[in-house]
Order: sequence, then structure tokens, then C-alpha cells
Amino acid sequence: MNVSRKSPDQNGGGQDARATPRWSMPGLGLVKGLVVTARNMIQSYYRKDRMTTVQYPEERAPISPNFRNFPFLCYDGDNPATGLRCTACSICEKECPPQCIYIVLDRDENGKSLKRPKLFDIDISVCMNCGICAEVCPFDSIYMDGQYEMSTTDRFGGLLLGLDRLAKSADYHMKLRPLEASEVAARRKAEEEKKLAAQAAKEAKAKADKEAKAAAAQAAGTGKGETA
Amino acid sequence: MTPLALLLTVSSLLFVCGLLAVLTRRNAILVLVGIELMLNAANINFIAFWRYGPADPDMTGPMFVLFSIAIAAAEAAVGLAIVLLNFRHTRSTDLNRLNSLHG
Amino acid sequence: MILPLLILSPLILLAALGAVWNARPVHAALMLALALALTAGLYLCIGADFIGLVQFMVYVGAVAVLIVFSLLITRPGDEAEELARRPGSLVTGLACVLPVAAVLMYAVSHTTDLPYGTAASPPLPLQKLGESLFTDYAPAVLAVGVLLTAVMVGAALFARDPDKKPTTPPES
Amino acid sequence: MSLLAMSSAEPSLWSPEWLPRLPQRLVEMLLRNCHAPDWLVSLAGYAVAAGTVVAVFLSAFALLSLIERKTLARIQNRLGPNRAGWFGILQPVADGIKMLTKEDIVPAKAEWFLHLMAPILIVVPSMLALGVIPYGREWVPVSLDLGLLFFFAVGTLTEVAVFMAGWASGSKFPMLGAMRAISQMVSYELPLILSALGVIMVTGSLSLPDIVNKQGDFHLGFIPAWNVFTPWGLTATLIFFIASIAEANRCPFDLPEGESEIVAGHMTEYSGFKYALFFMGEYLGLFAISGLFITLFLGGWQAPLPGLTIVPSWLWFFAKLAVVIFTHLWIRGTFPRVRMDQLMRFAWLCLIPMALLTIPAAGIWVFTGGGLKGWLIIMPLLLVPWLILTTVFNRRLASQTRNYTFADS
Repeated sequence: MNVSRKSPDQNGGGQDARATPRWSMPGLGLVKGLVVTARNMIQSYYRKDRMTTVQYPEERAPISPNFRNFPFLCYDGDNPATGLRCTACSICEKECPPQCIYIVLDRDENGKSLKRPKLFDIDISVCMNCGICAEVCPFDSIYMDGQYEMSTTDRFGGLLLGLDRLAKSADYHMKLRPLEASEVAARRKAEEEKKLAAQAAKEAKAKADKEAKAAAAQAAGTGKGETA
Repeated sequence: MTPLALLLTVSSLLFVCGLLAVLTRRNAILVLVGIELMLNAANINFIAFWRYGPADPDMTGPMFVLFSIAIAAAEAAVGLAIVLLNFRHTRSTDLNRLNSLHG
Repeated sequence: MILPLLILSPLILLAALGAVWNARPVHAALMLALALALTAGLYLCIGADFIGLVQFMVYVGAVAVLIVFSLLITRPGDEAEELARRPGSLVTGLACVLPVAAVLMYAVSHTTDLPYGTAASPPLPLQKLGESLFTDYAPAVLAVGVLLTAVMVGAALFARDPDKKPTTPPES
Repeated sequence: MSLLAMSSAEPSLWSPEWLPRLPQRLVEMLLRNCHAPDWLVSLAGYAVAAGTVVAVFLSAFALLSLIERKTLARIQNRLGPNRAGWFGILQPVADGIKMLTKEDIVPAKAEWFLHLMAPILIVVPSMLALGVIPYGREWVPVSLDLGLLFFFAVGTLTEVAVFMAGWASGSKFPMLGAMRAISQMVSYELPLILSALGVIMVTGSLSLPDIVNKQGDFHLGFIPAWNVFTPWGLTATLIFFIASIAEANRCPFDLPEGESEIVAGHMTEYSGFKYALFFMGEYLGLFAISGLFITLFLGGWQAPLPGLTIVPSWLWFFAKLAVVIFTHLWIRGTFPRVRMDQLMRFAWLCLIPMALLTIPAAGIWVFTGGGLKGWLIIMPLLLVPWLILTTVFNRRLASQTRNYTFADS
């Protein structure tokens, strides 16, 4: 009894049950059990911490940051058409075990790749939420979503997600899983800076080269002229 | 037709039914069914004669039926216990296969 | 007063015939339960309320259930093909039964000559029944008590597994 | 019919005591004014009386199906049904609509006739049994001289019905459930009837209204003379209550329909309205056996204190019924299901000997004239065997204690 009073949980009395005395009043254990359930019942009316029920459609339990469901595509900025990180490299399409991803590369009129998907479909009736697509993506584009209310009345179209429903902004990702998203953002920023720096260096180098070449050409010209 | 004659006819036909079951059934439990029917027929006779026969202030008829019912229950219990015991040995309740004692 | 009897009697006989003729043992046992229950109704109709209810309780509630239960334990097959294969037993059975039926019907037809056709005794007085049960019939009650105790112990001993070994698998 | 005895008292039409019989009397008055023949008047009266009982207990059944779920939920710190209507008050309606509109499936191997008859035969005995219970001083639907015997006799019909359900379904789980149910009912019927015998001995009557009238006095001015307040009656009350839980197939004796073991026992192959009938029969049976329990031991419709007799007697009956039913729910929410061998051993080794002992104890109580002397003689007579039996029972169970290696860690 002492134990159960200390912790008003359902398993109160579990400890002293093990240390059963040699002889106890027959029927006493039954009464003890009845007391436990009666306390449960009465306290459930005034102790809010006993009731763990979340009344789902009105209120929702917060989902864990580790909760992973179907994939989504991340885009930077405000416009999903231009900011999409996906380059339609088709790695995820090839790695997907149930092959639920379908990608068509977007090309311009000359047939040159635009490095963005024209079509990006995920059939979530086939997807098994393994997360391999998110792992293999080298462009930080595809991530696992936290959305779980996916039910639809349309068995085929409703479960085939196209770009319009897959594309979600980087802010959404940040809100969904701040830890992972900020890490990714930092890395991307660093890469971006590196790229910029590299480009700057390259430009500088190119410029220097050009200048050097020009200087050399000039020098050669003058030398030639001199010799001629 | 008086009620007495009706009841006696019913009871004798019931008895005949029970007898037929005892004679033709091969399953020991269904033979017991026949015996119950015959006991029941006898009980109907007792009640019929108590009610429609000569005045019976001592209620011998119902009294006899009470004892008969008690004994019928006992008989069914013992009979079925024997059948079950036998079933455990021979895996059968067929009376034609209970012939290991005939010489 | 004869109308309920006229309705119940053929029903009892039909149920009894069902118990005798039905090829499926469980159906036969259920028909027996029906016949016994209808007989209880017959007793209720002719003023033996107590006997009727006791009949219902003991026969339907105990005996019929016991029979059904042992049928479940032994799981007998249907007897239909056996009955069809060996009509000899049926002929013999009928040959034995018909003379009995004839004798009984003869006796019954002479019983109707008795002068009393209507109810002679009042409906069963319960108080008096109980009193005479425990005064005049006390030795009989004691004997039945001893019998029932012996039966209970005996049946329990019979039905008990002598050794706790698993039963032998049935030979197919 | 010799079975039926009309009640002859004719107090004022509008007294609260007569309220439940108002419909019956109104119909009778109406028919008399139309110069209907006497048999028609009494027949219509009985029909209306039966209709009243059926209406009351069917609505009580609907209410109980909700209250049971709410109570069990609260015991487990849940909320229970709260969507249909205010606090889930329309849940029984929703359940009913669901049940009625479901497809009625009869398995291919089932015997359709017995399969159909079984649910009907489950409901009928419970309804019949409800008809003989005295609900109030003036409210006895059918007053039988042999009421108690009638109650037990129709109660046995349930066994046959359960067997029919199990066997006619033509499948394994129903069969197993039916076998469990029959062995359990047969075993627990004995202590049930034996513990009621003491009441019959003390009252000297099988009529339920007589039994209630006999419990109308008050000892020392405030202790009601209910049978539960006697030493033999206390024992018989406990035994009867335990056996009635088993007879109603409720937890912890719900092996016949143990969901986690054999799906739903004999009801496995039933659906739709037939399943609803089983459900109804079970709850009506619970009402009936609790009503009998109240009638035999808790003083029926008698008020618990002398000053409270102004409250209509049938209200007292239903208050007691509510308490008893709540105890059933409480027990269901508390105890785990027992094992089959424990169940049987408990009935045959513990309950039946004790129930047999209550009969001589009741005899001694009558001959000593009750009072303190009766208590002093009877208490040791019952207490000592009880302690011995329960200790032996506990020992035998304790020797079979099983250690669960992983669950206990």
C-alpha cells in the first residue's frame, strides 16, 4: 500500500506483491485490487495528469522530430519552380527499392538538360517510407516528411504525388526538423560560400591568366614587331 | 377422448419410441436417450393417474415422479460416465464393438 | 382443459420420434431435450407445476446437457449410412416393439372404461408435498441423498483420468 | 392458468407506488369501459405489463452498454465513448444502427435453423426470468407461487442455447467456447441454487414476493432484516454473487467468450442482429440474476432504513440494482480472467462445500431464533471451514506459481 501511495500509477502494489507473506487473510488480495481500480476511477475525475487521452481531431499530440513518413522535395526561396534543389539526377529513382519514384528531366528546345525535373512523381501507395531516397540525394533535395494525414477518397490520383504536392519550402523543413535542417542549411551555406570563393578565385585566376596572356601576347607582339 | 386416455396413449407411444431407440441405436449415448424417453413415459403415467385417476390425497404419484426424476438424473450421470470411460479405452461408443467379453 | 393436451401430445410424440430416428446424434439429443421440455409443459398444463418445473430443470438443464456434452466429447459420426446399410436391425427392432405397442394400446383402450374422466385431485399443494416428503418419505429422501452422493463420487472417479498420461491418439 | 395469480389490491390510481403499473391499469380500465370480455381484459393487462418490463429493461440495457464502457474507461484512466451526442449518450443508438445494418452472415458449414434459434433462445429465458421478479410492493409482473424454481428452470435453457450456438456454427472456436460455457454453467449452477436454498428454508416459500415480504422488518429499529445480515446469509450472498458472475459469463469468469483466447466463443460466427441478440440476452441475464440476488439477499424493494419507506419501493429496487450492477462492472475492470482448471476447482472444492454448509447453518439460525446466540453458534461453523478451504485452495494454487522470466524483470 505504501508503494502504491507513493506512485499513484496503475502498477501500484507491484512491489509488495512479490514479498507475499506466508499467510494472509483469504480474499484480501482481491480487495486490494478493487481499491486500486476504485482509486483509478475516482481520481480520473479530478486529476488531470492521470488522463493521457488526446482528443485527436481537435487536438494533436506533437510529433517526434524523429518521426519520418513519405518523402518531400525541398526548395529554396519562395518559388518552387525556380528554387527547387532537385537536379533530376535520378539517383533516388534508381535506388528506390519499391521503385515508386518517376522522374522526367526537363530539357530546353535544343535537347539540352535544364538540370531540373519536368515530372517528379512519388506513388505513396507503393512507397514504404524507407528513407533511402533521402539518404542518397547528393543535392539535399529530398527529405522525409512528418505528415500523417494522407487519407484520400481517390485511390489512384490522390495517392500519386506530383511536384505540386511534393515541393515544400526549406522553411517548412526547418520547422519540421530544426536540427537536421539547420545543419543542412549551414553546410549548404558553407558550400555556397566555398563555391563563390572558388568561383571568385577562378575568376581572379582567369582574369590573371587573361591578363598574363594578354601581356604575353603583347610582349610577343612587340617582340615580333621588334624582330620583324 | 378423456384426458386420462390421451395421456396414457401418449405415454405408451413414448415408451414404444424409447424402446425402439434402445433396440436399434448403436451409439451407447443414444441408447441412453431411449432409456430417458422410457422413464419419461412412465412419469407421465404417474402424473396422469394422480390427476385423473381415483382421488389421491397422499400425492403418491407426484412423489414417485420426484424420486424417479432424481434417480433418472443419477442413472444418466453414471451411464454417461461409464460410456466415457469405455470410450477412453476403445475410442468408440459403438455398442457392437463392445464385444471383448463374449466367449 | 384438454385443448393444451391435444396440442402438446402430438408435439411430444414428434419430438420423441425425432430423437429416435434422427441420424445425427446431436440432433437426436436436441430432439430429446425438446421432448422433455414439452413434457414439462404437459405437467404444467395438468396442474403439476412443481413437477413440471423440476422436470424442466433436471431433464433439460442437466440430463440433456449432459448427453449433449458427452456427444461432443466422443464425437460420433452420423449413423445414417449405417442405418441404411443394415435395415435388419430396424426390422428386428420394429418386430420387438410392435407387439409391445399393441399390448400397451390394448391396455389403454380398456383404461378408458374407468369411471373417472375429469380431474380428481386438486393442483399440487406444494406445502403439503414438502411436509410429507420430509415426514412420511424421509427414509426415501435419505436413500436418494445417499444414492446421489454415491453417484457424484462414482461418476467423478469414473470420469477421472487414472494416470495423467495423455490419452492415446485415436486409431483412424 | 393455475400458474397465474392476480393481484387483488386496488389503491388509488395515481399513487407513486403504482406508477409502473399505470399503463396496465389504464388499458384494463379502457377495455372494461368498452365492455370487453374478462379474458381479453386480463390478457391485454398481462401484455401491457410484460411490455412495461421489456421496455424498462431494454432501455436499461442500452444505458448499461454505455455506462459499462464509460466506467471501464475511467478505471483505466481513459475517457470512453464521447463522440455520439453529449457525453456519448447516443452511443447505444449508434451501436444499434450499426448492428442492425450489418450483413447477416451464416457460415457455409452452419446449420441454419439451429444457428437462427440459438440467439432467440438466449434472449427468451432472460426475458421470462425478468417477468417473475418483484420490482415493487405493487409491481410484480407475474406473481408465481414457484417463482424461484421458475427462475432457475428457465435459466437452464441458456445452456442448451449456448450449446446450439456453438455447435450449429460448424467451426472450431464456437465449439470450444460452447464446451467451456456448458461446463462452467453446470458447475456454477450448483452453488447458485444451493446458496438460495437457505433463503427458501427460512422463508418457507418459493414465491419471490413472499421472500421479499419476509425481509421487511428492522432489528433494533435500524438494521434491516435482510438475509445478507445473517451469518448464513452473508456466506450465501458471497457465494451467490460469485456464482452469478459466472452464470452471467462476466469477467473474471468470462472464459466462454475470452476474446484473447477463442475470439468470442460461441458468438464467433454471428454478426449483425443475431450478435446483437446475444449481447442483449447476456445483459438481460445480468439484470435478471442481479434482480434475483437483490430479491433473495438484499431485501428486494424494501427500504434500507425505517424512515425511508415513503420513497416508492420500486425506486429502492432499482437503486440496489444499480449498485449491484456497478459492482459487476467494478469487478470486471479489476480482475484478470481465471484459468479453466482454477475455475473448475474453485467451484467444486470451494463454493459447493461452502454452499452446502449454509443450508444447515440456515436451519440452526431458524431453530435458535436468530439474534446473538445464532451468530455465536453459526459463525464458527462457517468461518472455520471457510478458512480451511480458502487456505488449502490458496496453497494448491501457490504450489503452481509460475515464474515469468522476462515479464518480471
